[in-house]
Amino acid sequence: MGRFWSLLFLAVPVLGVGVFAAAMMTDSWPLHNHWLPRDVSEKGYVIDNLFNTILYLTGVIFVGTSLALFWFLWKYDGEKNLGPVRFLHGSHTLEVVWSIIPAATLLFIAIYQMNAWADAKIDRPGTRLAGADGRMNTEDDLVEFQLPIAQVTGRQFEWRIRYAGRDGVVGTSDDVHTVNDLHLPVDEEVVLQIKSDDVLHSFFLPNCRLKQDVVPGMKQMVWFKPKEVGSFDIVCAELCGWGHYKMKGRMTIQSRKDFDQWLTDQERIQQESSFALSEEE
Amino acid sequence: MLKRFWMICTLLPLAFFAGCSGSPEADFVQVNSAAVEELRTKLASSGSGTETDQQEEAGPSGYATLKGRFALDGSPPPQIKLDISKDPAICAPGGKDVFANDVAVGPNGGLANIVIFANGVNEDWVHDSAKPGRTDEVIFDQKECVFLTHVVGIQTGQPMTVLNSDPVAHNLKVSTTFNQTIPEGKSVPFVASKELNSPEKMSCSIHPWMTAYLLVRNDGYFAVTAEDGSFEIPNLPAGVELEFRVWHERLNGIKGDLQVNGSAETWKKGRFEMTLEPSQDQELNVVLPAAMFN
Amino acid sequence: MLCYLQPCLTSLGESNPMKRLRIFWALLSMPMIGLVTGCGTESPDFRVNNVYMEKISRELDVKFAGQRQEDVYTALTAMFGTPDLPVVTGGEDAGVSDVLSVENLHLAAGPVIKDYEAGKGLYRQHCAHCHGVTGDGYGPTAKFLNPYPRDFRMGTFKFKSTPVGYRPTDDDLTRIVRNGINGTAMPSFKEMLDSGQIDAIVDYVKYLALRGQTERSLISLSGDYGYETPEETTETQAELLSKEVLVDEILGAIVEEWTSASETATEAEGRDPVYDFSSPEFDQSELDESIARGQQLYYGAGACVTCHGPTQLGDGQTTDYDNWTKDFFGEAAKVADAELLDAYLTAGGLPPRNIIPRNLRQGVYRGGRRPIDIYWRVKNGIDGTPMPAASSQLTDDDVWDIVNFVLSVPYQSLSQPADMPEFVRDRN
Amino acid sequence: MSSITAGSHAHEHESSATHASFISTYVFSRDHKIIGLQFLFSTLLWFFVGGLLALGIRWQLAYPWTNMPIIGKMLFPGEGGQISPEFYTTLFTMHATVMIFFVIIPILAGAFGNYLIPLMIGADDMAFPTLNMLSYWFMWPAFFLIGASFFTAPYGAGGGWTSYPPLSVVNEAAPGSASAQTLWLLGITFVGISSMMGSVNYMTTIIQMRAPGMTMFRLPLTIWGMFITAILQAFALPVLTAAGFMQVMDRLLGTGFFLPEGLIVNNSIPASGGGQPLLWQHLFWFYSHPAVYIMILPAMGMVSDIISCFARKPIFGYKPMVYSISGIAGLGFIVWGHHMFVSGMNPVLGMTFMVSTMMIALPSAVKVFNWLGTIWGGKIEFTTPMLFSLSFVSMFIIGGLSGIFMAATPVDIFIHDTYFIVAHFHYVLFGGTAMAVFGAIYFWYPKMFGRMMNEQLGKVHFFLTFIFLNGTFFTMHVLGAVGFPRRLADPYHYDTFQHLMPMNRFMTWCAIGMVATQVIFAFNFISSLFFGKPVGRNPWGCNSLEWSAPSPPGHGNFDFQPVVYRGPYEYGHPDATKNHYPQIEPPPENPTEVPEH
Repeated sequence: MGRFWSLLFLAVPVLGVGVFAAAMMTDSWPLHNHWLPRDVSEKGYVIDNLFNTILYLTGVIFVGTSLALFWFLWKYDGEKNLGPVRFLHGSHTLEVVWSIIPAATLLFIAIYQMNAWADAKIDRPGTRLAGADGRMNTEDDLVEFQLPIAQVTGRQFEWRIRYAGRDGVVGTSDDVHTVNDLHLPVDEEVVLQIKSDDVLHSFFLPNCRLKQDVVPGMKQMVWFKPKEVGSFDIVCAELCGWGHYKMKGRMTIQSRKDFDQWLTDQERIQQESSFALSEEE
Repeated sequence: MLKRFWMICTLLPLAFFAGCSGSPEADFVQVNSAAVEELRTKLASSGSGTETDQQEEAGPSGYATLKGRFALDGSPPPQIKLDISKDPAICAPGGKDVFANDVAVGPNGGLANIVIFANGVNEDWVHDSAKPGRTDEVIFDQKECVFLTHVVGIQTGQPMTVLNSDPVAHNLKVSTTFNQTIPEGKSVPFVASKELNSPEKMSCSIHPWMTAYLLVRNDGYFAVTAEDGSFEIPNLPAGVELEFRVWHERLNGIKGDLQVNGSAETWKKGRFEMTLEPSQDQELNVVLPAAMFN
Repeated sequence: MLCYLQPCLTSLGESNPMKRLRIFWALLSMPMIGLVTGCGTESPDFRVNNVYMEKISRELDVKFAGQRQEDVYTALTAMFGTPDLPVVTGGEDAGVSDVLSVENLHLAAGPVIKDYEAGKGLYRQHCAHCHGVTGDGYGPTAKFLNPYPRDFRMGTFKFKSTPVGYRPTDDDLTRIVRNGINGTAMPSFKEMLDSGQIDAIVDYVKYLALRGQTERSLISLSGDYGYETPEETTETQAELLSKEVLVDEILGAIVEEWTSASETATEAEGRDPVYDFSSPEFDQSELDESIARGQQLYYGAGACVTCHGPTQLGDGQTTDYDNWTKDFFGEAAKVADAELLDAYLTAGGLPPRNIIPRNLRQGVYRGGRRPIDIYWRVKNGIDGTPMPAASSQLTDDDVWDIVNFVLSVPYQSLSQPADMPEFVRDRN
Repeated sequence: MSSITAGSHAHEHESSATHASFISTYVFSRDHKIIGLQFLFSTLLWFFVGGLLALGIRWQLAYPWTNMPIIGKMLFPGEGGQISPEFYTTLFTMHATVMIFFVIIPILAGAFGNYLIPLMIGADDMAFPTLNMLSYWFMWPAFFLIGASFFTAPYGAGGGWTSYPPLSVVNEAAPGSASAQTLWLLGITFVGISSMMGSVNYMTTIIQMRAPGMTMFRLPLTIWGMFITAILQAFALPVLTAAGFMQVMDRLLGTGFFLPEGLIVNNSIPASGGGQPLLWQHLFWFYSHPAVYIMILPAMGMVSDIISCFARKPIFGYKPMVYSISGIAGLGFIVWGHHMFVSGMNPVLGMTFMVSTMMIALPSAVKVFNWLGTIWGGKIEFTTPMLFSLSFVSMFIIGGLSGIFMAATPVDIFIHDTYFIVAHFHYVLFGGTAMAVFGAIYFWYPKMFGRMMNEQLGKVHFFLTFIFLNGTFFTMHVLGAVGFPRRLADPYHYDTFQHLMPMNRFMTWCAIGMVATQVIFAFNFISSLFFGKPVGRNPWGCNSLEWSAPSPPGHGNFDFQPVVYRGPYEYGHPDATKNHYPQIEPPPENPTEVPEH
């Protein structure tokens, strides 16, 4: 039976790698499109690459250790291995080796990620202005942050979106309001202000590799640069109550021209004041 | 014994998942599917089967007037004091108490604001004077946050002007069909289009204690008792059986034991049947026991 | 638990295997019995309108039980079918095809098909857990939503283009399904359903409203009939369960209300001044004047202040109830009457809640934020609520002034104080 | 009882047992073994309940909004047995609560900790028997409170097991679970009190009551796991208890620790404000991250013992194993922030927590390598406990490695709150801990009841569980890579996830198979109580002290005074006459000396 059980444990890396490989070939049956969704953000590839880097690294370790496990089970099956056991309590050298190698790898992974993290969450887009001493590119440069194009407010259970309108400032009477319908211009750095009216939500754009919990009492900024035209999902990724599942929004990325047209249309619809046109989109 | 106790304790969650609790039967009615099928076939068939069966009823042999009086026997029930929660300066000037006045007892125990009407009178039998299409205007006024007419009866299509003689705005809400603001000192027109089988409540959302009732009828065979309890319905078709309905605000349909023209009678569901003699006034004097209002 | 058996077993000794076997089977059979007696599922049924029956039985002093109740629901089932198989029997005669399409009903009704893509059972997938399978606003989620989900059975809808007392148009219902209702739990289905599916849902909602209205008519009509003796019962059944009464009288009248809905929609002329920032004619001073006039009307002839409060916070008249509550409790809403309330709750009504006038400073407009939406709210009032229509003394221009004022309130300095520090923490 | 035959100690007991009532002996018993078994049976029953809850979740994910078999009709009669979204949130909240607080934590510390600690260190009972008894009976209020929370009309607690405010604090936010949430919090507090009592007891017992010659470095790794766990609990639990009370106060007294100003929830405005939702997350994870290790360290210890025993070979690197357990525990206190990378916490902190989190993978790696080192060159006996332990190693590799994805902050942006993390913690908790617990039950069953469990059935149970476990959870990684979020009652109305339904159906059927397989285990467990092969003291040929006691051990455990001469893993020792070398067996050359280590 020892042989059988060893093969069962061999099946783990074989099938595991198989499943991942099949999933990564995005058009293979039955795992069609069971992999990272289409990336439409300019910096999305960074996260994808990191994901893949870690996947390959851990994949090697996974396959290595699993194969070792299989091989030891196969070889040292009590029914077959008739010699005496190797009576030993460990090896100091080995312990040191297999402590230092993973430690170094892990530290490398950690430090390797720092920039990507900073780009995604810390360095908000803006223009650098001369600092107090009047010179550019010094420590005390002032940054004029890019204003958000829209404010996205999570509430139970919808995303209320509010475009800055003509004056470029969110919160004035010329704002354009939509529900669950976020349109953005392509190839431009987009900054969104996100906030919550009631409980925690999470603003998740799978196709932009962007996720940020929306915390009541906080206004946060998220930013990315869409690079493809199309229509994509906005998902809520933090439990926000019974209707959590239905917080579906739609993000439409379009050319600047289309976007402006859309925004003007929205503004016009919002000003609708005669009955004849009420059947409009 | 103890063993069983622990068994029960630990098996309870299991029983929950495996067992089955009865569904609340009251929310659902089991219907006989054969009866449903039969009825469905009947409804789906073209033409109306019942129409041909109907026999032509004999028409009225003339017209008569029903008149009489509603009175209370005993001491009137205590009045309900209203809670004047808004605009007290206008609605209760001087801080006076305002009463609901839903049981208005006049001289000699006369009961006001009782509605009596003939129900389901064949359209062909209606006397010309009672036909729909009355154009004389009814004025419905309100002052000091009280509807001056407590029960108003109109015919469909008959114009009613809702006046507001108060220095505050009111709105008139007629059940589910009408709801409009009446600015201070202004008036709005109201026309009812749908016949009602019992008076509907009218109210003001701004001053929620204000109530009045509206009866809308196609024909003119209705009356609201005056302060002394008297009423008169002229030109009723005689010689045919008519169903009358009697309504009072606190009682809804007037039902129970009472005295009609001196003899004891029992009304059910606020209605009674009567056949009038042609060209002859019919007296209807009703005495309601005070106990009815408690 | 079993550990207590261990010593018992030991005390039984090895010599008594039969006894041990018996205990073992007893233990094993217990969960098995539980599993076997567990029951399967069955398809849902329409819920009975107990609240309305309670109301009518109080008014007419009759009991809704036995044959009377069964006849009502036999008629109703014959006319409208079941949640899995909706029909409108006799619909052709009543002209129901002008109101809804039966094919659409089959798309929206029934159980959720396991193949998700098939897109059947739309109502039960998207609507039923709030509005209930019956459309009675009593789905499993209903009781803790504020406001409660709409009960379609009265045929009354709040946000529509028609005046109080009239049915909504198709466009009104479609708009609500598409855009949702801001400030409530009603979500927007614009992104979830295509227009054909939304049409199907709208038709199904109308079907449920027709059914609910018919149910109410049947209940109140059957209250007039006698069921005391067998002869009376036969007579009643012949009369009540006839095509003339069911189709011509009841259904016909209800269908007529719906077919005429689109003609009753309130038309509105374009607003003056046009509140369009992009337009070259746009004149801020004109708008400001209009807002000022609207403010006058708010406090004066419009009488808005009485409910929405002197500061537009919606704190004027907060003790009233909506029509769905008043339907049972009457216009004065005697909710405080403990006996009445008890009967209402026992019959399955949702605990009554006060209806609160809108806080205009939040900028949350349930029926839509377009000026035309606000216009309809002001001009027509809101059906089912205490919100009255503007007095017919006010001109259309007056109404537009009020609309302009209402739209400007959230941006007044009282709503958005400029010099007050924001309470929120701004990251970056 | 009757199996105790030798020693005056046992005789004393017998005479007293005739007077002791059934209640004091078997219900409010202060004997650590009875308490351990009480924990074991309670947790196994809850394990079954938790599994059924999971099936409810899986059913909705495979066949959303269709009629739910068996229980659907009684829950939602009017809706034709269609699951409602509130019930779905209650289901996953309760699944996690039951599994974590009623199964994993108490079965490790409560059941095995209680049963094994005195036996393995050679003590006759715990240091504080009454406290020990109370630690079990304080679970019952928790059982009732959580049960009540589940059955509270109309819906049970629905804030997720993490109970994040404001959702869990503002009644209007999850209105179905108004009082249920308070009951839930109180229930968790009772679990905390119970664990606290246990942990104080375990620490004292392990430090004070070891048999002569049982030095700290001769303790079996199971005991090390329990010891470190007890320390973790003692330090982390007060934080959760305090935070729980803060939330209860927020709910009942309106203190507003966790509520910011200006919320409008379900059209009502909470009275309090001025708090911060993130505070709860910090406090909660300050406990719950160490709790993750509370849920795995004892399992690691037990697995080490079982592997060494059935590889017939000493554990590879005993001391590194001990240091790595301690290392995991120490680092466990400074990594809680990795649950909060996208929570709105200052992103700069994310970098710090990323480094510390990465570092925690290191001791875990050391442990895996040591287990591999242990089986290398052994003579492996493929018994059921061994198979379960090997699967622990195999599954822990997957669970551990997938953790690195989450630790990497930029990658976590994408996979946070997706099925990737669901896969990760199910690999650790089910593939890891639960499999280890199965192994431990098969392993110590003969000690507990004096009978063997059926090996053939055990192997069938293992095989099917292993297949279905991987079928259910491995595919979750792939779903996570698509971004498939957790806790969604109906994810398929998103275009991105719509095509994932067949995969979910596959997983659901695997999950149903997995739960069904446990019937084999239950049958085996119960029938072996009656018909299992009776065994002697040491059926597996193991070294540690508990195998020297009678099976089952009587009150007072040992019928002799154990004296320890060596570590617990001296299998295949060249000096020994057999292939194992029990800790109590004196060395042949100098039988009386107690050697110092």
